[in-house]
Amino acid sequence: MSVPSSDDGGGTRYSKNELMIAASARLLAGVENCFVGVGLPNIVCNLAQRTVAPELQLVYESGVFGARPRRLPLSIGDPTLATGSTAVTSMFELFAFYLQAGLIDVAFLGGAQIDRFGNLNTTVIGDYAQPKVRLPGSGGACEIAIHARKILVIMRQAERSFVEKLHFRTSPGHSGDPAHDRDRGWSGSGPTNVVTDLATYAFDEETGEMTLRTMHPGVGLEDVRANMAWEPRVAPDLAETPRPTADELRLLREELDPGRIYTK
Amino acid sequence: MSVPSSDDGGGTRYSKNELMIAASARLLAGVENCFVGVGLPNIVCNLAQRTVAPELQLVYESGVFGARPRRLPLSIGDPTLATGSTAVTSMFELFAFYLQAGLIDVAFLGGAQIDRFGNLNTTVIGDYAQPKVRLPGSGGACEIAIHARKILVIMRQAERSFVEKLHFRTSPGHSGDPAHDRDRGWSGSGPTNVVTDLATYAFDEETGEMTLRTMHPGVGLEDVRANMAWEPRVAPDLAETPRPTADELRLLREELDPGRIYTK
Amino acid sequence: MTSKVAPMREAVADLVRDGDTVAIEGFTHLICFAAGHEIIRQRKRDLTLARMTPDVVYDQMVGAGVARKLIFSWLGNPGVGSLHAVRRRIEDRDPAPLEIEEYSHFGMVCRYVAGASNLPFFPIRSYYESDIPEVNPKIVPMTSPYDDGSEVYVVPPLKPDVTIVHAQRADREGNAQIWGLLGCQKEAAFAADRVIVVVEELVDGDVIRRDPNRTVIPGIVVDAVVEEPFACHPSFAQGYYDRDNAFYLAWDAIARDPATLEAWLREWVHGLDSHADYVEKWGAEHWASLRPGPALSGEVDYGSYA
Amino acid sequence: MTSKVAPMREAVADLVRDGDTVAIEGFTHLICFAAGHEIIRQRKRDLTLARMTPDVVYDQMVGAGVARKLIFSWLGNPGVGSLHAVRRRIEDRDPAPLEIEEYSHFGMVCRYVAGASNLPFFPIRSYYESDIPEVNPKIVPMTSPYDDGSEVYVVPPLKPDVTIVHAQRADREGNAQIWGLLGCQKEAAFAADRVIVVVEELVDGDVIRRDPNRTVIPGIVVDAVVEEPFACHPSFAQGYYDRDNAFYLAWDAIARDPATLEAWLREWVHGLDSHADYVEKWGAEHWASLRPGPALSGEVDYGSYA
Repeated sequence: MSVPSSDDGGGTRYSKNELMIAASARLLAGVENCFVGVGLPNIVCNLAQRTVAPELQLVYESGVFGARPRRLPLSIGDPTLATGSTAVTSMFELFAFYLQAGLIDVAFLGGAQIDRFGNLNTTVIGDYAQPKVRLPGSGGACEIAIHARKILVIMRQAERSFVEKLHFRTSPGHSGDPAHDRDRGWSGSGPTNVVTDLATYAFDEETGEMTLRTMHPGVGLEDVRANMAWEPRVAPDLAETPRPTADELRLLREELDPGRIYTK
Repeated sequence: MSVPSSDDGGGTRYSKNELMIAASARLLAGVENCFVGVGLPNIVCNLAQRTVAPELQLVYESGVFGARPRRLPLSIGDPTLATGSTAVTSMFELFAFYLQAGLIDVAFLGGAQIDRFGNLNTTVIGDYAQPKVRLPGSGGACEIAIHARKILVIMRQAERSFVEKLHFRTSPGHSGDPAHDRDRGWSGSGPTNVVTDLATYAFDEETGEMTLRTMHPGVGLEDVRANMAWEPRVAPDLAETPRPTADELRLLREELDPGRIYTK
Repeated sequence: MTSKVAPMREAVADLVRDGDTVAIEGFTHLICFAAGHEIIRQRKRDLTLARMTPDVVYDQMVGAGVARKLIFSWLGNPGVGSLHAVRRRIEDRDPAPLEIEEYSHFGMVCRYVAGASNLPFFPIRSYYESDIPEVNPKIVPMTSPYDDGSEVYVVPPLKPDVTIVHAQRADREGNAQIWGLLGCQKEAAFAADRVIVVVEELVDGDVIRRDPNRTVIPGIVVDAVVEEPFACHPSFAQGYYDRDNAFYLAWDAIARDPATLEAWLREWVHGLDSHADYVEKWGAEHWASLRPGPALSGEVDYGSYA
Repeated sequence: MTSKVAPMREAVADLVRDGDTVAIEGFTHLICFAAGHEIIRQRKRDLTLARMTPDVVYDQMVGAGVARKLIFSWLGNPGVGSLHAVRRRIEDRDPAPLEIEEYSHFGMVCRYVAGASNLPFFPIRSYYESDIPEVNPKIVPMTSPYDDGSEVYVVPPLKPDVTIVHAQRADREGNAQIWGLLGCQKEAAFAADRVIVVVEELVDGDVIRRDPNRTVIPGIVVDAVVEEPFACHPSFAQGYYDRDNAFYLAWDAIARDPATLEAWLREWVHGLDSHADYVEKWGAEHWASLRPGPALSGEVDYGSYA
């Protein structure tokens, strides 16, 4: 994700990615285990382990529990994830006994399209039978969305990705009918937060609708609105996204991503 | 099983157990793998490995494939079965991927009662709800009877165990309707042979009925009849059960069961 | 990560409750008799005991009066014969009836798999033309929705309130490693609400992390870790001690007579404070006689990717 | 037991047939590129390629024209982006349409489990309120017969004609051991009619028997064992070599243009006789750069019970 550097006005420069990572990591406060993806989610979890969630266990759908990667994994199946982990298991067991059984606290998802209820499309742009763009498909996302107790979404925000109607619903979010959602009997409670390059959102308890909670420093409501296809619900206590702290920035730059692969 | 010693008339003494073991082992000629039980079946398989089935792999429902026991296992979960085996797997995998998948060539079963079609009772004598004798139940027998390609039954023969009607059908045999049996679509073809302390039986292809094939030396048709509850079908080429050879006896006594636990 | 290490007394007192469904699993191998004894010692009541093979340990527990029901697939003293205390209660309702619910081995395993997987049912090709479904209405037929229209049976999930498993080793967080026969311990542990892992040896987390493929039960599902050497006796722990076949044979005679059984429980369970006392009472020579020779696995290289 | 050892050329010629459903499995880890290359080299046709994650290996095979259909759950170049040859065929039918049948990861895994277990269907709690079942009629809803009446979806068994898996080591009978990520190789192998196991090292049967719990695929289901070091490149073999990320990145550019892709296939597949030539062409320095440091597992003791 390539975003320009920003200035917090107080002299400490940070990139938008660093802000997104710090904002996401704080959402993991106290969490015990997390289904990690590659890229930003991986850095987010590593930062959270060193700050707000010291007991956080990293779980990978590739079958690794309690990973202690000695380098930044470049895929969810990186060999550094297996070496030194607590348990490596078959994917059947990982999906059946951990995920479907409801043992996973938090998972990260993203997608090419999201709607106001947090439903995600990672399958196609255009028509399924003759797509304009063929995307990767579900992978584990469909069942992750159903079973992980909380879903955090990290995505760049744009009108073509924050859409009124998905071209394909790969992974279910909220239905727009909270009574229905409660009766589904899923172990997951669906998406709880969305972090973009502009803002952070939560989901309204009454309606299941994405609700603007904080805007990043320098971002205005008009920027947010211009980059989504619907008129967003806004939290009454709309605030500014807290800047990354000096400690967070040090951890990111010196320990977690010295090559600045994800934080630049 | 305590049976008296016999004399083959030619000077070599052998026990009935030795005869049963030798007769059973010959039924394994060319077999590649076998689900082994404790006791006689274990010795039978070991003898077959050294005589008619050198490629025979021993499989145990406890999850062991390719066992090479260094002592006579006293249960199907003996630690000597795991050490030095080819594979040890969970019982789910053993039953699902090996047995249910149809990979098991031969299995041994026995029971408190058998009927003329090879159905077996290992559950109760008397009424299920208030049994006269509570037996162990199925264990793996019910699915073994369905999936192992061939079932060999080793039992002592008596009127109370070779019955007209089982008190409980734990494991299915033939139905008495070969067309029905062919249509069941099971990977197993049901019981193929029965070896008792008096005789050996096969099952008639036309009717699925147990058919007397050989009687042990010194046993007459009246002995066989007196020890079963129905009038047995008799093969036109009824013969005498071959005696154990000197080589078989040597293997049993010197290598396989020097303590004469099973062969006495 | 906070340590889950606890003494057996405390683990059983905290995690096993009257009326619970309890599974002490282990197929011949790694059957945690010490936990069964502690449950007897604490006079737990009205337990439903689940196990593929109610072994001598459940005969002891049933004989001691802790259970009102058995869920099982094979009821016997393996390689020896009957479980007499269990049989008395089933055949003669002596001293009280014992409810039973029975499956085949694969049915029991699949019940645990369904429980571990949060599945409402699990399909199995078994029970065809058997009387078992007639005496157990929880085993029901189902037709495949696909073209072949195959008939299967399904079994319901089994989710014990407590599963107790023994492992050769675990770290203080409960990450447990087992080698040799694996039985259905993993599935029974994942299926349970609470899990007690008893081990021959508590080890440093790094021992576990050196061979993560060997981990059978992860700490995430474990509530208490108890270090209790020889806790499986007369069952065995691969590489640590052999099965005590003489005891399995002796139990046959002990359990035949309620008075002898009662005396045995008084002497070997109620009369002792803990499994450590049991180990001491058998004596060092006994344990030495059960010790196997070495048979090392060899090492593999996971590679360091830094 | 007769040896099943064969050269790759012979194994592929004998066991992979035009029109087959072929699964080269391995989740990121142990993807047998060398087998894919040999299939390309032998110009197999009309294959249905099954894989959870059609990786660069399937992009190469699809680009080379061996496939008419993909069965999958995630279609991409992991950590990099798209599979361009696959996308051209799906989006532009260039040079021909490619049939697809898609699941989620868990759905694919359960299809293999059903295939391996001879089950007519496998239940899964997924696909709720997703459009996936709408575009894949093989994913069908089913209601639990028990009181809770839970709704699940079921998927049908997947039984490849041929499954090809890579393992760190196997003996000559095909008993294969894997450590590190296990993916769904075991299930895919048991589900298949024919199985090719490719290994870094052929070892004596005693090496396998020293640690039987490490055996993932037993020889009983294996038809051919091929010893082919570095056969997973650019994928990796835990403890033997690292993933060649540079190649995954490079593939993105290669596959974007059909002509470049064609030239790559000419140079690196058709232009070479075997994987040994491919290994030589990369050069010893390349392989040395991918070699990890050591991280040994430690040993466990199975005990000798004689």
